[in-house]
Amino acid sequence: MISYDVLPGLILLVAASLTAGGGILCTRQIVYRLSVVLGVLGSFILVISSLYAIFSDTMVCLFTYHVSQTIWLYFGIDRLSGIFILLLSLVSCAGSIYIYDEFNQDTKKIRLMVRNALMYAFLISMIFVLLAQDSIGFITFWELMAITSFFLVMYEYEKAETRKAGMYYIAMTQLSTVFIMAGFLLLFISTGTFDFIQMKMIQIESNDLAFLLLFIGFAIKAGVIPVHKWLPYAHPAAPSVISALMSGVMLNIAIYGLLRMVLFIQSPAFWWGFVILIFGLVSAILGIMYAMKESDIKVLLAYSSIENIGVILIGIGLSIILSFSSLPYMATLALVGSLFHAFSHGVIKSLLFMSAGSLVHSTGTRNLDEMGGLIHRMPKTAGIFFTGSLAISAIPPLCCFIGELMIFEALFLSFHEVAPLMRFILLIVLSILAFVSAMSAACFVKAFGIAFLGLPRTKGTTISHEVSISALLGPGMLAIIGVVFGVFSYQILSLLGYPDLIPDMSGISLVLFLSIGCVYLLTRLSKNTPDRVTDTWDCGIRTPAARIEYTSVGFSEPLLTIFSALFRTKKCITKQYQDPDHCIFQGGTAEMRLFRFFEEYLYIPVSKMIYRTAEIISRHQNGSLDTYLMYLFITVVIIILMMGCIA
Amino acid sequence: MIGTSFLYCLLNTALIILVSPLFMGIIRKVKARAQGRRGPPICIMYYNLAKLFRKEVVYSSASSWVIRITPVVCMGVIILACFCIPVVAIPESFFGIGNIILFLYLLALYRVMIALSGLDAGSSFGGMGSSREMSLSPVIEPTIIVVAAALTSVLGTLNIYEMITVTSQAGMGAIPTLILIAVSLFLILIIETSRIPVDNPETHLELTMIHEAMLLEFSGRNLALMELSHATKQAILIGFLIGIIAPFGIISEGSTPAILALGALLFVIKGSFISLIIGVFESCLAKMRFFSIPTFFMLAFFFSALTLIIEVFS
Amino acid sequence: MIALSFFFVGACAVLLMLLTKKQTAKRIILVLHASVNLLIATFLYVNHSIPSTSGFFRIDALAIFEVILSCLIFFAVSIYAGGYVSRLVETGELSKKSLNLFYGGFSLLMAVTPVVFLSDNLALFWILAEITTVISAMLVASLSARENIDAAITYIFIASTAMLFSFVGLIFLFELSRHLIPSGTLNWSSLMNIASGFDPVLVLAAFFFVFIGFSTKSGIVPFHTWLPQAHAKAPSAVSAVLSGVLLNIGIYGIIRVFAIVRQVPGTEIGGTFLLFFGLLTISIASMMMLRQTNLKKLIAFSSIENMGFILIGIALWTPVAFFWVLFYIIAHSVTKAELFLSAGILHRQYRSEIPDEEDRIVDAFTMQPGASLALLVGALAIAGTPLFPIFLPKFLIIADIFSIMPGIGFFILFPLAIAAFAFIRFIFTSFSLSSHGIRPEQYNVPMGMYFSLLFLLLCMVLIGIGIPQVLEAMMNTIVDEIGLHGGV
Amino acid sequence: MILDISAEMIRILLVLIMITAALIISTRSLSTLISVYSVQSFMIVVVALILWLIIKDNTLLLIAVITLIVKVFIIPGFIRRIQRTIHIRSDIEFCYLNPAGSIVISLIIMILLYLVFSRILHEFATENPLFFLGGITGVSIMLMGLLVTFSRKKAITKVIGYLSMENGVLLFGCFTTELPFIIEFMILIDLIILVLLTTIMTIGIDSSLEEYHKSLITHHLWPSKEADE
Repeated sequence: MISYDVLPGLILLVAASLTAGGGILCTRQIVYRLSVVLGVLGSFILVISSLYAIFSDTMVCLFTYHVSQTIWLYFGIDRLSGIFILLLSLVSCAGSIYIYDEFNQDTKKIRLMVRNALMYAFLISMIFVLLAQDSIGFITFWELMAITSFFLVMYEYEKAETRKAGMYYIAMTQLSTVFIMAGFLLLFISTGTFDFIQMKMIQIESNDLAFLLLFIGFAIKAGVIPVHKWLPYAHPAAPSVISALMSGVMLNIAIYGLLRMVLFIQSPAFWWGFVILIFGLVSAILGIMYAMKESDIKVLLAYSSIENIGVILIGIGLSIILSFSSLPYMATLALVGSLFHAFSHGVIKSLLFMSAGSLVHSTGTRNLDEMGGLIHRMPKTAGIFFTGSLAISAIPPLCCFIGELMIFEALFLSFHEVAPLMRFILLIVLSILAFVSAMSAACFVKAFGIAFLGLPRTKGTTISHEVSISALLGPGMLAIIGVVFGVFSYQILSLLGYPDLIPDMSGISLVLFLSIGCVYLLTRLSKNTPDRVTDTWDCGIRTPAARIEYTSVGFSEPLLTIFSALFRTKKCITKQYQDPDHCIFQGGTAEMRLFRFFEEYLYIPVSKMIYRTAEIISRHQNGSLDTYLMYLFITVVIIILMMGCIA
Repeated sequence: MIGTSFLYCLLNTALIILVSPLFMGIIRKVKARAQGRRGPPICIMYYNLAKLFRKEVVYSSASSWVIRITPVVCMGVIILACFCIPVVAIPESFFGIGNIILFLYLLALYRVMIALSGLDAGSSFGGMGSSREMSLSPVIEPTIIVVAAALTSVLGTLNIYEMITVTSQAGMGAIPTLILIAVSLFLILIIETSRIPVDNPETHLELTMIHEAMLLEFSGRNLALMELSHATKQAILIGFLIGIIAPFGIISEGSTPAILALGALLFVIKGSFISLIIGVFESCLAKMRFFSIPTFFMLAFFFSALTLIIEVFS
Repeated sequence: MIALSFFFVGACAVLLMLLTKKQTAKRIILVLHASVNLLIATFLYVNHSIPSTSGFFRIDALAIFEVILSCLIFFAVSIYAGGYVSRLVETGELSKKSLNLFYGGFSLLMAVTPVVFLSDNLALFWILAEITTVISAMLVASLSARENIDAAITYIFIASTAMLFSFVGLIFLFELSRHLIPSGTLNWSSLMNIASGFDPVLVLAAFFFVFIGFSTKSGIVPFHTWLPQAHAKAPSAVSAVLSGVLLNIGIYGIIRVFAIVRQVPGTEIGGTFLLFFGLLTISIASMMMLRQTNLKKLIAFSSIENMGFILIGIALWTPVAFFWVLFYIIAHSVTKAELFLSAGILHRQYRSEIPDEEDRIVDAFTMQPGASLALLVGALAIAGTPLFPIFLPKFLIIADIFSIMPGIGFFILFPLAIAAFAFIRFIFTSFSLSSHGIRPEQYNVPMGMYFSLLFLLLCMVLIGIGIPQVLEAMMNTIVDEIGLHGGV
Repeated sequence: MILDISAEMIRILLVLIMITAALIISTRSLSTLISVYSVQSFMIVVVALILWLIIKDNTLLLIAVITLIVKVFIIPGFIRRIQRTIHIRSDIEFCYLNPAGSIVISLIIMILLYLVFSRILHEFATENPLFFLGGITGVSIMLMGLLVTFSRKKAITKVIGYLSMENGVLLFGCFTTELPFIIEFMILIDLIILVLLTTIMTIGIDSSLEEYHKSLITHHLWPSKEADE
C-alpha cells in the first residue's frame, strides 16, 4: 500500500518549488542547484511509485482533502494515471537535469528562480490532475496547470511576440476550461455527483452533449486542429525546458483527460469514435504539413506535436469504433498502440525540445536556415537529436515505431471483419496514416539535415560550441529511455499483460545489430587503401560555399508545390526584361507566401467580432449625467410596465 | 527450431544478395538491346563492385560520421529486410521477423539514412536528391501500405512467411485478386528502385536524377555497398513479387540440399524473367517531369485502392 | 442598543479628529477607531444572543456576518489610508484644509456602516444607506479636482434618485403589513413572520421598486453608470471601501427584501427578474472590461461583474447557492479591497500630471515589485484561479445554475472567461512596458500600506485553501434564518 | 358630508400638484421654477392638513409643519442664494426632450401608471381610493421629476427636479396613514444632500480658480460662452 504512495515524491517537488521561490530573495547558485536536485530526486521517486501503480492494475485511493464539511476531494492512482505519471516524472527528471547548469549562463537570476518555482508548481499541479478522482479536484488543478504554464510561457514578457503568444494561450486555455467545466457540470447534473467512480456507476446511458463539450475542451488543450493556434505560438516563446514539458507532458494530460472521460467515466457511443477519429486525421495531416513548411525549429517541433496528437487520437477513435464492431482484440491493439505512442511521443518530443533548446542557446537563432554544420561543433547534441529524429519518424526499433505499428496492425487485421462501408473509412485512415508517417520522416530529415549537416550558413553557427554536460545528460537520458522502450517493447507489453501484440523487437534489433556488425567487419577486412578527405565535388566550383547549399525552404519546396492545394501557397513572381519582346531576362523577384488559413478565417474574425461588440457597448458609457439619468428613467418605466404585466 | 529457420533465412539472404547484381545486369542488357546497342555484359555489376571495393574512399571535408556509417547501416538494414522475404525456403517465423509493416519501415529507415547522407556533404546535388526523395516518399507510402493491407486481408495474416505459405499452398491463380495486387506490387517495385519513369538510374543530369544525386558523395567501398544494397533491395522486391504470384518451388518444411538448389535455380529464372519485364517496361516509357510524377503515383494508388475495394466486395 | 455604540465611538473619533491639528494624530485615531469597531464586532459575535431584536435594531447572523466583514475591510484600509493620504498631501492633490473632511468623513462612514447592517427597520436601513451614499460621495469629492466633483455629483444624483423609488417600495410594504398588523410595521423580523399572508403581486411590485434603489447602490447594470467613474477617481483607500463594503449594502438590502418576498407563495418570478438583471450585468460588464485602459476603472468594472454574479446566485434562492453567495461576498470584498489598495500604490507611483490622461505604468516589477506582485495575485484571485477564495463558490454556484437551467449556466461561463481574460491581459500588457531610461522617481511605500496588503492577502489565502469551521457554521445559520431551510 | 368635500378637495389639489409638476418641466426662468417648487410643496402641506382633518392623526400635522418650514421656506431660499452667487437667470437648453415632448411623455406615463396601479392595487382602489390616487400622483410626480433631471441641463434645475421627485414620495407617504417618523427623516436627508452639493462647490472654489470655472461650466452652473446668446 505504502509503495503506491506518491506523497514522498510530491513533497520533494514541493520542496524544490519552495526552495526556488526562496531563491528569489537570495539569488545564489547553490539555492538554484538545491532546488534542481530536489526536483530530480522527487521525480525519481515518483518514477518508482508510478511503476508500482502501473504493474498492479487496481485503483488505489491515496488521500482525501476536506475543503469544507460537505466538499471532499478524492485523490487516487490507477494504471492509466500511473502511465502518465511515469511519463511526467521521467520528463521532469530529465528536464531538471537539463537546467542544472543554466544558472551561470543566464543573467536574469531572479527570473530563473521564478521559472523554477513555477515549473515545479506546474509539474505538481499536473500530477494532481492525474491523481484527481473527482471533477472539482480535476478542474481545480487543471486550471492551476493552465495558469502556471501561462506564466512560464510569459517568461520573456518584454518581447512583443511572447506577449502575443501568451494572450493566445490564455484565451484558448480559458476557453478550454469553460468547455471542460460545462461538460463536467452536465455529468454532475445527470449523475448528481462529482466523484468519477460514482459517476461511472450511476451513469446508465452515455451523455453525448457532455462528451462533445469535454472533447472540445480537451482538444483545445491538446492542440487539435482547428483549435491548435496557441500551440505554435506558445512553444517557441517559452524556455526550452518548458516547451519540453508542455509538449511532452501537458498535451498528454489532455489526452489522459479524454481517455479518462471516454473510457472510465462514461461508456462511449459509436459516433464518438468517429468524431475523435476525424479530428485526429485532420490534425495529423495538417499538423505535419505545417511542420514541413516551417523553418523555425521550435515551431516545427510544435506542429509535429500536433501531428502526433492526431495519431494518438486516431488510435483512440479506432479503438472505440472497432470495439463497437465487436473486434475486442483489434480495439485493444489500437488503444494500447495509441497509449504507447502517447508515452513515447512525450519522451521523444521532450528530448527534441531540449536539444533544440541547446541549439538555440549556442547558435542564438531559431531559424534552421541560419544553422548548418553543427554536427562538427556540437557532436553529442547532434547524436541525441539524431536519435530523436529517427525515433519521432517512427524508425524501427525505436519507441515511436511501436505505437504506429500497433495502430497499423489493428487497421490491417480489421479489414476483413468489418462491414463494407467501414472498410472505406479504414482505407482512408490507413493511407493518411502512411502519408503522415512518411511526411514526418521527411520533416525530421530536413530538421536534422539542415541544422546539423553540411556547411555552417552564418557566423553565429561557426562560433557555436557544445553545451554543458548536464544539458546533454537530460536529453541523453530520454534518448536511452526511447531506445529501451523501443527495443524491449515486447517484454514490457507482455509484463503489462498484452503478449504477442507485436514482433519481439529485442530479437529483431539483435539481428539487425549482428548484420550491421558483419557488414562493418567485412568492410574493415577489405580496407586496403587509406581514406582521403577533400572538398565536396560541386561541378568544378572550387570553394564549396554555404550559399549553394540546400536551405530548409528549398528542401520543402517540392512538397509545397505538390500539395499547394493544402498549403494554400501563393506564388507571386515578377520579372523585368531587357528588351520589349521579353527575351532577355534582366531580373525579378519571386516570393512564395503561405497564408495562415485558420488564423485568417477563424481566429481573427471571431476576436474582431467580440471587440466590435465591446466597442458598441462601451459607447453607451459616455460620462454624461443626463444620459445616465435617462437610462434610469427608461428602466424604471419598463419595470413599472412589467409589474402591470405580471399582475 | 530457431536455428534451422535462421539457417533458412541466411540461405535466402545469401541467394538474394548474390543474384541481385545479375538482375541489374539483365535489366541493363534488355534496355540496351531495346535501344539498339549491344550493351554491357550481363555480369557488369559484379565487375563494378569488385573494382569499387578495391578503390580508395574519398570523403568531403564538410562531411561527418553520418556519411561514414550510412553504407554499413543501409547494407545491414537490407540484410534484415532479406530475412523477411523467403525466396527458396520458408523458415518458421522467429521474433516475429517477416512482419510486413516492419519490413516496410525497414525500407523507410534505408531511405532516411540515404537522404541524410545526401545532405551531409553540403553539396547542392545531394540536397536536391534527398529533398526530392523525401518529397516523393509521402506520396508513394500510402500506395505501398494499401497494397500491404490488401495482401494482409486477402491472405489473412501479417507475416510475409505465412503469406507466402498460403499462396504456395493455394497454388497459382487460386486467388485472382493476387494478380491485381501483383500489378500494383510491380508498380511499387518500379518506383522504389528508382527506375524510369520515376527516376533514371543511368544519367547524372541534375534535372532528372533523384537517387543517384544522393550517392554522388560516395566513393570506393562505400559506393559499392550502396550500389549493392540498392540492387539487393530490388531483388528483395522481385522476390516478394515472385512469392505472391509465382510461389511454386518455394518449400516450406524440411528438405534436402538438392531441392534447395532446385528452388534457388527456379528463383534465379523467375527473377531474371521479371527483371526482363522491368527492362522492357522501362524502355517503353520515358522519364517523367518531376512534378508530374505524383500523378503517376496517384495512378498506382488508385489501382491498389481499387484492388482492395474489389477484394472487399468479393 | 449595542448597535449605537458604533455611533458613540464614531462620534468620539470625529470629535478628536476635529480637535487635533496634527496629521499623524488623525491617522492614529483612525486606526484606533477601526480596531475598536473590529473589537465591538467580534464581541457581538462572541457573546451576544443571536438573533435578538431590540427596537429598530436586530442582531442576527447575517448582520453580524456583514458587520465583521466590513469592519475587517475598514481595519485594513484605515491602516493603509494614513500613508496614502500623507502622500496625497505631499503631491498637493489633497489640500490641508480638506484633511478634516477626509478623516472625519472616513470615521463617519466607519461609524454608520455597521449600524446600516444592524438596523432591523427597513426604513431606518434605507435612511442610513442614503447617509452612507452621501458620506462616500463627500469622500470621493475630497480630492477637489474637476473629475472628482463630476464623479461625486453623478454618484449622488443617480444613487439618491434611484433610492427614492425604493422608498416607494417600502411604502408598499408598509401598506401590505397594515393588512395583517393594524398598526403596520417595517421591521424585517416581523415582516418575515407575517409575510406568508401577503398578496404576491403587491409584494413583487414593492420588491421591484426596492430593487431599483438598492441595485443602484450595488452597481447593477443599467444602474451601474455612476460606479466606474466614482471608483476610479476616488482616492484608492476610498475606492477599496466603496467596492468592498458599500456595494455589499445594496446586496444586503436586496437579500433582506427578497427573503421576505420568497416567503410569499407564488413569487418565483422575482427570481427570474433578478436572474435577468444578473445576466445583463455580467455580460455587459465583462464586455466593458475588454476595452478599459485605466487600471482602477477595470477593477471597478470587475466589481460590477461580480455583483451581477452574486445577484444571479441570489436569484436561484436555493440553500446551496445562497451559502456560496455568502462566501462569494466575503471573497469578493477582500480581493477587491486588496486590488484597489495595490492599484493605489501604483497610481501614486505613475500618476500622470495631466488630467484625463491614463497613467503610464513602466517597469512595474522593478520599480514597485511588492505592489505589482500583489496586484498580479489579486488579478489571478478575481479571475477565479483555484486556491483563491473566488474559485470554489463560483464553480459551485455555476453548478447550481446548471442543475436548474443548464443553458444559462453554459452561457454564464463565457462572460466570466472574457472578464478573466481581460483582467490578465491588461495586467500583462501594462506591466510589460519598459521605460527606456525615462522613469519617474521611485516612490518608497510606507510599511503600513504593505502591511494592510499582506493582511488582506493572508485573509484570502486563509479562506482560499479551505473554509474555516466557524465561518461555515455561521453561514449555515444565516441560510436557515433567511428562510431557506435545510442548509448545505 | 365633510369627508366627501375634503376628498373632492384633495382630488383637486392633486390635479393642481400635477400641473405644478408640468410647470417645473417646462419653465425656463429659474426664479419662477423655484417659486413653482415652493408652491408645489405648499400644496402638499395643504393636502397633509386636509388628511389630518379626515383622520385625526398628529403625524400628519407634524409632517405638514416640517414640510412648510423646510420645503416652502428654507430650501427655496437656499437655492435662491446659490442662484444669486452664480449669476444665471434661466435654463434654456433641453437635451433629449423639449418641454412639449416631456409633457406628452408625462401624460402617457400617468395613464400607464393608472393602468398598472389599478391592476396592482385593485383592492385599495375600492376600499381606500385616496391611497390609490396618491400612489398614482406621487409616482408620476417622481417620474416627471426624473424627466426634469435628465432633460434639463443646469444643475440647479436638476436639483429642483430631484426635490420634486421627493415631493412625490412625500405625497405618496402622506396617504399611508400611520407611516412612522420616516418622512421627517427623509426631508432632513434632502437637506443634507443640498448642503453636500454646496460643499462640493465650495471645495471647487478651494481648488485652482480656472479649474473651478471649468467645473462650473461642465455642470452648467455658469453661463459658458455659447450659453450667453
